Formats: sequence, structure tokens, C-alpha cells
Amino acid sequence: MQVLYFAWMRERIGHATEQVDPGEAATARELIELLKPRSEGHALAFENLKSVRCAVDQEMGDLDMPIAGAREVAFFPPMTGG
Amino acid sequence: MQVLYFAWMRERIGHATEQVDPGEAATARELIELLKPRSEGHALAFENLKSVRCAVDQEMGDLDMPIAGAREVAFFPPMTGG
Amino acid sequence: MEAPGSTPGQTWKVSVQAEDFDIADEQARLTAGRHDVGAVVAFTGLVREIAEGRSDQVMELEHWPGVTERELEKIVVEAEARWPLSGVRVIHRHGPLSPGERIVLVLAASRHRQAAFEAAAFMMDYLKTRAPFWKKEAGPEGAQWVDTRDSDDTAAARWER
Amino acid sequence: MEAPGSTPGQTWKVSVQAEDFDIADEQARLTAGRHDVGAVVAFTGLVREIAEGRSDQVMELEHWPGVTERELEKIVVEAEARWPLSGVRVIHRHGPLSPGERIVLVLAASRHRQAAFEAAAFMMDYLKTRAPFWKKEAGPEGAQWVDTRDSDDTAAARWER
Repeated sequence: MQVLYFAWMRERIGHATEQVDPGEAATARELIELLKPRSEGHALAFENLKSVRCAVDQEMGDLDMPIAGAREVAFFPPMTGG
Repeated sequence: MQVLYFAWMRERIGHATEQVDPGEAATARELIELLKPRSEGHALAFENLKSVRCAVDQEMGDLDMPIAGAREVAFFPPMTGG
Repeated sequence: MEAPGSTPGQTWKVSVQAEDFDIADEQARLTAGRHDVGAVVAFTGLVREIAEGRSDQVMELEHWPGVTERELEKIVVEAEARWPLSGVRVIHRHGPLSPGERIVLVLAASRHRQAAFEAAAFMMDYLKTRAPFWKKEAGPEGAQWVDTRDSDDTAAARWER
Repeated sequence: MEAPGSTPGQTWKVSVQAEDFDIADEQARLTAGRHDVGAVVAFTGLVREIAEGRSDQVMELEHWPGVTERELEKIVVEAEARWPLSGVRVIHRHGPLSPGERIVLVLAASRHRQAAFEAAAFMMDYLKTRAPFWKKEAGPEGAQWVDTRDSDDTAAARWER
């Protein structure tokens, strides 16, 4: 599964994409638990989940969105466009 | 006292301004009673007072506005700008 | 009551003119050299044809010269008192106008978008019921004065306080 | 759910681009040849300097190419479902932008002004919280990502139903 990061999450983690085996993770929130131990940057990026949004296969959702069968999960901070 | 008419009130009455002695008329509404008998056009213009607005010395108000000492009273239909 | 809009220096905010206007120029003038404006709302009113395919109609806009400008300035002053605005502009055309032509422009600039949106809507609502303009529609079969819309009174009433 | 905005022919309503835009051109394109449009509301968002005199700051706008356009198209489709609109246009810029520069344009055209005002405000509110853009402000002392404003969530929430 491809995992994408944007904005300060990308900066903290150090790269924009990575290949991840979701294992038993059924939701974006469970996937985060797998990602956090990967590096200090990951732990920092996922420090405060109130500031983390996600999209599964480019569909916006909340962290409890199921990820089964997804090709791509994206994590990003709240949007600040406009 | 100068009396001004606009839009269809002007068209019905046939002129844009006229010189009027207000006599005892204390409000715009009382002035209208003096104006109505002047011509068929006047009677027609003031037929339905719900559709008549006024301004005393260029200050918008309602028909019960006092006209004592006024140099100019204007009558016009509801505005339709914008 | 003295017209608050007649304060010297205010007048440039309001124009009543026969000529057309350019919305981009007007907006650029409002924000020129400023870095504290985050939002500009521009409302443009256009002449609609009365019925489909009736573009032979011409709209004639009568107004009360002098008083119209002062009433528009009062509306601007009222908007500036209610919202933190960095700039305001009102242009209203008069004379004959054809379907598709611009009639009115209201611009409101502010730091944040809500003030700009509300101030522009407010100025349009007040302008509709308070600025001495009267529309007459003329076509091949004759001319008639445009009726007020009750919804305009309702729209203006929501700002009363 | 399939993105409703991906309907063929819809795409021209939405642009995500580095280039600036001209509000008068865009508005003219929206109303060209039409005589049934009575009202156009144009919202323009501009880069503000963070503090007075700090115009050395540059705003960098990151976005998610492809997804951004689709999210904006969804917002357009939603606005068209809620209000009787004769035209809609959304342009959002990305890349580095300096204070005073235009960031975003939202245009809503309709027969009557209320629909145009509401649709434009709605699109801006949704865009702020739903379109994947992230702002970073860079000055001489370093760069920082812009925080969300709670008021943006509140503004978007008023349209929920």
C-alpha cells in the first residue's frame, strides 16, 4: 500500500510517499499505530491526531475509515487553502 | 413650496415639479389631500398611497413626516434600483 | 439628520454615471499598495431580459441627481460602521441599458471574508430599497415601470436593528 | 462515491494554476451572450502580510494535484445542486505568492442576487476546509505552516444539512 504525506507531516517524516504493508490494520487509525514506530519523524508527525486528516484512495474521510483493499492512504494536516 | 415627482408619478401628473402653497397641511399626507384635486393625473398618481414614498427637503421619510418650513417635498414610487 | 456621507473625501467611493465600469480596474484601485486586505467581494448587477428572447427591450433608469449619490454614501458609511472594511466602492449606472449590460457594482474589501461578504450583501439590500432609482422597461409594445419585489423589502429588513 | 465533478465538460469550471487571473475576463466569460443573468458575485482572496510592514514574507501554497481539482469540482456540483446558478467558476493558485497577490477567485452567477451571494460564500467556506491546500509562510527568520482557523470550521458547518 502506498502512503502519502503532505505539508508539515511530509517535512517531519522526511519523504512524500512510502510503501507500507498494512498487515492487520483495518482503519487509518490502526495504520497510524504501525507507522509511528518507523522513525522519530513519524512519531512526531502523528503526535497529535487531532491535527491529522486522511484520505483513502483519494476519498476524504476520518481516521476510522476502513482501509481494506486500499491502494493508497494519504495523511495531511487540516487544510488551509482559500 | 416646491413639489417634485418621479417615475410614473411624474408621468401621470405630467410634470416633474410644481409650486404649491401648503396652507394648513402639516404632513406629507395632508399635502397629498391638497394635491389630489388639482387634476385627474394628480388623483391617479395618489390613488394608492401604499405605492407612494416621500422625501422632505431631500430627507427620506414616511407620509406622516412633518412638512412645516420645508422648501421641497418629493413624491415617488418605491425604488427599483440595483 | 445631516448626511454622514457628505464628509469631504468620501465622495470617490460612490459614483452615479452613464458609463460602464471595469470591475478589475475598480478592484485594483481598492487594494493598490495594500497588504492587509485578505478578501474582496464584488457584486455586479446586470440587466436581464424580461422574457426569453426579448433582448429588444431597453431598460431606462431614472434617478434623483444629487440625492442618489447622498443616499448611496449613507449606505457606505453605514456599512463601514458595521464591518471592519479596508475599502468600499459603489457604482450605479443610469440612462438606457440593454439586456446583458452592467447596472451596478458594489465592492467590499476586508481582512477576512465574512465581513466582505456581509457588507456587500448589506449594501445591495439597502441600495435596492433606499437609493432613488426607478427602472422602466421599454419594448416594441410600449414601456412600463418595473414593480418593487417584496423580497427586496424582506432582504433589507434583515439588517434592521 | 464517484466524484460528481468528474462529469465530462465540468472541468473548465475549476482551475488550479500558478498563473494569476483576471476577474473581469473571467466574469465576462461566465455571462457572455447571456441575458438571463441578473447577479454575479466574485470573491477574490489575497495574500495578507502576517504583520504590518512584513511584506518580505512569501506564501508557499502546496496542494495535491488531481485531488484538489476533484474536490473543488465536488464543491461546484454541490453549489449547483443547492442554488439555481447560471454559471460558476473557481480558480485557485499554487506556488509562491507575495503579499497583495491574488490566491483564489470564486464566481457565482444567477438570476437573483441572493443565490449568487449564498453560493459564493458557500463555495469559499467549503473550499477552506475541504480542498487540499496547505499554506506555508516564509520570511527571513524561517518558514512556518499556517494554522487552521476555528472560524473556518464554524463557517463551513453552517451549510451542513
